[in-house]
Amino acid sequence: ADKVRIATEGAWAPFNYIDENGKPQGFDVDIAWALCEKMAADCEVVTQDWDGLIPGLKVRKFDAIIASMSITEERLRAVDFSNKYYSGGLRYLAPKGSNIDLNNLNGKVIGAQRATLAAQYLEDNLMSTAELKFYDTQDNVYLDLVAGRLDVVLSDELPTYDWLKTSGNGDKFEFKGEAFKKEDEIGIAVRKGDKLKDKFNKALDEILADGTYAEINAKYFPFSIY
Amino acid sequence: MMIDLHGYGSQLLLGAQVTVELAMSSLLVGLILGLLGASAKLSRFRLLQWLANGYTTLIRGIPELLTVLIIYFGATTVLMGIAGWFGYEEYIEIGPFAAGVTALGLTFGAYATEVFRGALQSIPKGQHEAAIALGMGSMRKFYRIILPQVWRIALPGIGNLFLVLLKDTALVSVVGLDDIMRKANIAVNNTKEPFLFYLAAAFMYLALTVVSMVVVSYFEKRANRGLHRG
Amino acid sequence: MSKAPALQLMDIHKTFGDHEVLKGISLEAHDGDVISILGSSGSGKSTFLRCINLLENPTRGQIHFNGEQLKLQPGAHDLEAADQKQLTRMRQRIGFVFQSFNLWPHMTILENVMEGPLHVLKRPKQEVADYAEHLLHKVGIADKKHMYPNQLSGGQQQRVAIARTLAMDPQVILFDEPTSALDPELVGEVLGVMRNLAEEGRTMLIVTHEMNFAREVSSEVVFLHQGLVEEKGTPEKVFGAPDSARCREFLSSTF
Amino acid sequence: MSKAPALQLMDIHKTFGDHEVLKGISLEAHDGDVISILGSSGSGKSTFLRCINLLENPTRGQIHFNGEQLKLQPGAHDLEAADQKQLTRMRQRIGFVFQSFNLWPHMTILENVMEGPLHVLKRPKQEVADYAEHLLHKVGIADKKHMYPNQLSGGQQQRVAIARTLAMDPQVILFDEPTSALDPELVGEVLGVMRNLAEEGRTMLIVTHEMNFAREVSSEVVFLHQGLVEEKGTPEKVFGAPDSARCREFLSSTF
Amino acid sequence: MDFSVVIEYFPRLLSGTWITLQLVVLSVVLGGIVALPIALARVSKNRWINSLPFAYIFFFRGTPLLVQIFLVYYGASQFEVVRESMFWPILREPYWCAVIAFTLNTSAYTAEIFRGAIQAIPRGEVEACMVVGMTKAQMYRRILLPRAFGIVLPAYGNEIILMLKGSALASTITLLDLTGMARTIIARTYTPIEIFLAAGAIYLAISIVVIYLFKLIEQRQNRYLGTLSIKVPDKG
Ligand SMILES: Nc1ncnc2c1ncn2[C@@H]1O[C@H](COP(=O)(O)OP(=O)(O)OP(=O)(O)O)[C@@H](O)[C@H]1O
Ligand SMILES: Nc1ncnc2c1ncn2[C@@H]1O[C@H](COP(=O)(O)OP(=O)(O)OP(=O)(O)O)[C@@H](O)[C@H]1O
Ligand SMILES: [Mg+2]
Ligand SMILES: [Mg+2]
Repeated sequence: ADKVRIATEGAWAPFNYIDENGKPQGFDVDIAWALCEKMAADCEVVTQDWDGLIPGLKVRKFDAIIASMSITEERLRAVDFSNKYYSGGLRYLAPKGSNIDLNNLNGKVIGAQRATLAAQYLEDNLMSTAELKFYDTQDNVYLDLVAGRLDVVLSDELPTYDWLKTSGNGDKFEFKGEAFKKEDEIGIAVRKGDKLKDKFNKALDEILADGTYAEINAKYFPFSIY
Repeated sequence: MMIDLHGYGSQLLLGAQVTVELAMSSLLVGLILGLLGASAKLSRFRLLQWLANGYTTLIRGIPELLTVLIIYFGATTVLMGIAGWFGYEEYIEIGPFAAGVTALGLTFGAYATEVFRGALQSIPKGQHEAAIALGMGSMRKFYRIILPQVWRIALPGIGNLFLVLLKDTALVSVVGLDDIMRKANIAVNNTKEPFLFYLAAAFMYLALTVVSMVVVSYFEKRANRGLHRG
Repeated sequence: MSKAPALQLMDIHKTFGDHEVLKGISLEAHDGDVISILGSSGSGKSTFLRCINLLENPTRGQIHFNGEQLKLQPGAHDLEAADQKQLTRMRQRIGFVFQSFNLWPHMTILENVMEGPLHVLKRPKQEVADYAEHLLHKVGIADKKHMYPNQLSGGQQQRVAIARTLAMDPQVILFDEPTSALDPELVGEVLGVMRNLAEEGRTMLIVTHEMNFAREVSSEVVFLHQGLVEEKGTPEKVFGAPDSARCREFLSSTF
Repeated sequence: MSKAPALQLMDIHKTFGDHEVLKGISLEAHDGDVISILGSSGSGKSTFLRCINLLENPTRGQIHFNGEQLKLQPGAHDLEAADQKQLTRMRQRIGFVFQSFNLWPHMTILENVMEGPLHVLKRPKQEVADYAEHLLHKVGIADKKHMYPNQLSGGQQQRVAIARTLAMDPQVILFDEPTSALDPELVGEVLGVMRNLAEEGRTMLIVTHEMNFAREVSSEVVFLHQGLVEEKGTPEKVFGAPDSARCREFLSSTF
Repeated sequence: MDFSVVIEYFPRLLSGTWITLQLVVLSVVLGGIVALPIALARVSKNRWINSLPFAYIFFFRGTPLLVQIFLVYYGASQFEVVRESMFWPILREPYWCAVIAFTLNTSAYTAEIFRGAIQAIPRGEVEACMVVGMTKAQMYRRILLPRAFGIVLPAYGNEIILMLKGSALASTITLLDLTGMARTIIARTYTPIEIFLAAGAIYLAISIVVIYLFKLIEQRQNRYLGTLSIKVPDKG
């Protein structure tokens, strides 16, 4: 079988995280293994810091990224993407009861993970008015929110949903406003022109059709995220 | 009393093993580079002197973190570019470990170059001449007479550099090598107890430092046998 | 034709920068000769001795060892060895004892003495060890053999250095002021050892300031002055009735 | 009652580890006395001198300065000053000239000399500067006042050190072999300065190996041997007809 | 490789450089101030006084700066008491956290350098102070410290360069220093090699300026003073 190295980040629960045995786990990882099975490929899942993912792919440190990466125009200039394997949206998060007017974030300290869709959105829209802080991992964003260094966090809705549910902070923080950028589609990144893309698409169709996908989805979310 | 590490204790120990492996491998690479660098600086050939000076200035002027990042992201591209000229198109793996060893070895080598150069220069000329007068060739003279003495003089300096190296290994966690530091990060992200795990990491580095100091002083004692009257 | 001289130096010149230290010195040593080289400080004695086995490259001149000419070629400033192998071979047969001993501090006394025959001449270990012990006995420091050089007095160190040279079984031994780094009390020890070597019939060239010693052991005495041989002859002649006024002056000032 | 001696040392003992260097030395110096302390190397001369102003803590004994007893209390190994203020005050009145000068290299000559009176005694700046110039004249190096110690020869440095000591107007000056770190040619300069001080009637204790100097300037000579005063008296007596055989031996070997 | 991105983003790299310079200057100055009392306590012969600075120096020299910066930034803020204390307005800022971590770190190294310098002063010069009747305080103020500052220069120059390089770790706690800025740019442009090389060149240039400045000062200093070298272990 072909050898395929798949990179994930490992700090984006519940999509990808590292358990106490040092093994990557999560929705992305489950999907990766399911796809590999369908492709009959010999896979290896490795972890890599977020902002090193695309550079690493380009220099062939691995062949694919399954790390909840949104398909964006900027990224499409550097890599190719498979069809989406789930979709998400961005949503603001803030302490419960805090007085946040999403239409006027002037002077607020807003955190996001470096090199994400959220970071890019903030840079494009709020660069001049709010104070922006970018982190190496999403977990560090949460740490600083809890620590009180951030007024608002912008991040993907789904992992944050999970964080609110599982981290024990659900009573102190809440979403603000509705999710936006709902057209956000998450895909598998491969090198430009790599035929791996078609193989992933085919395998994706298969797991969607045979219920494997639904099974994995149910493990993490009580609603469909496709 | 045992501090509760939430089950991450064994992960941290695994990280320590990686840290030690990384440090030892980098030490080996660095020692070789250091000896080569020092020899180049003291050689009669301008080009070699110039190369060695460039190497030490460059490495010592750039943050170690940056060196690690450049090697990690850059080395593969460069290597594959070179391999491409020879018609080799396969992927060349520079994993975090190899990148770490390369970056830290380069750094160590630059500083070790200076230590070795000082040591080489401090060997009295008479020591060389005594070997030459006995009819030794320059290779034999180097490794029978000069190197053992250089080693003794350079040891304290090299020992210090090793302690520095040990701490620099933490930087490799940034490119995803599972050393102490990255294991601590993972534990922090899953347990939300940064203070506990970073402090635990700090103490593991301290422990490694103490062990290294003991080993270095043992080597120093051995190397200094017979060098004092008594 | 008679046997060629063990060592024949012909017209040796040496210039440092634009300071001409040796201006053409010739000298012959036959087997069994003990030649003392005298001269005031800076007259070029050390330089001459060091030119013999190319510790210093001469600027001009020829060196013959047992009739075989050492091949030299012009280098940047001086003549250089043209055949490194030949030079190495020759150096193994010509011993050199330094003013400052130059023992290797990381080796014991015994290791210092064994290093050459064992690793350069590649003689069998047992044989070398036995011979080294014998030599250390001869110079009177067999009991110190497992000590390190820095644990010995200067006189003892110099005796080890002589043993180290003898261990190579050299045909000729060059001594460059072997006693002048020593305290007066220790000089005697080393001169004693050298006197024995002279009596054994060793071929030796000795740069020294010990006039009594030179008079006693030499078969020939050479007096250097300003880079030239100013006076030369038997000790009786040179010490008794030197031709040169300079030499007379030098001798009178040192006695 | 007559005036108390300027300096009175009583039964001074000093032990390093288990090596008893001083075994009970007593000595009195009255105003105007010039006492030379002789003894072979290692006899404890420096140690004794250093015990006087507590550069070294004595193990036993008493120190009186102008009749006032220096307060000492038992410490871990030795006696320590019980009253730091008293010690400091006493040190300001007792000068010390070291074998190795110990000038402060980051200050000019003038600054070295002015430091004590200006910052310790807190005298007015102009007065101090004038006096310093005067002293530098006296020791013959006024022209070097803006240079740094490392730019001076050893003899010059020692003369600065003496000026620095004089600047404090000490009642007693202790000298520990002030000339033995100097080249023979430079010794004379410094002895000349010291001879002038003796003629001025300064009270001085001098450890020295310069026998002629000691004989000439001393009012009393003390010979130490194995941590005890072996001989003591006028220079005529000690140099002319010493009672002790050891002292005789020592003197004969050094002349 | 495409170096047009370097030109395009050069202004942002420069603004990162400005932050880097601020961090280094602040922590070196503060570190020097903190180091002095630590060094003085460290040379004390009293066990009770010198053991605390010993532990301080040992901890900060024995652990990676990366750990220290994380401990200050993420570690301290874990605790409610810290977040409710008067220090929070400072501790919540990554800028000040970096300054604090760097200051603590460099002060440990600098203290060790000062200690080495004080102990390198020949015993005789100290005795010369004692015999003119200086008190301890006078001795330190007038002779030992001024003397130590002269001796310390070369080692101190090294320490500043090491701090400059160490400051790259500020990028791990959201600061947009030179390295942080480079990483942020790369997150957009995916041109790691070009941007990192540009950042490396800027660091190198700063190092060279610092080295040159110290050479100059040293030459002036040592024109009159004999050079004394001190033995201080290198840093990490
Ligand atoms: N490597 C060198 N470079 C330049 N000049 C040198 C060198 N070696 C020796 N000289 C000069 O050559 C001259 C002769 O030196 P040499 O050491 O041969 O004298 P010497 O007769 O051995 O004197 P001494 O009795 O003091 O040992 C001296 O003027 C010395 O300064
Ligand atoms: N700090 C010390 N620790 C241990 N032993 C010491 C110390 N200082 C001096 N000694 C020992 O005390 C003895 C006397 O030393 P001291 O310096 O007083 O002799 P000295 O008479 O001044 O000799 P010299 O003429 O050589 O200066 C010597 O045996 C010396 O080794
Ligand atoms: Mg000579
Ligand atoms: Mg003495």
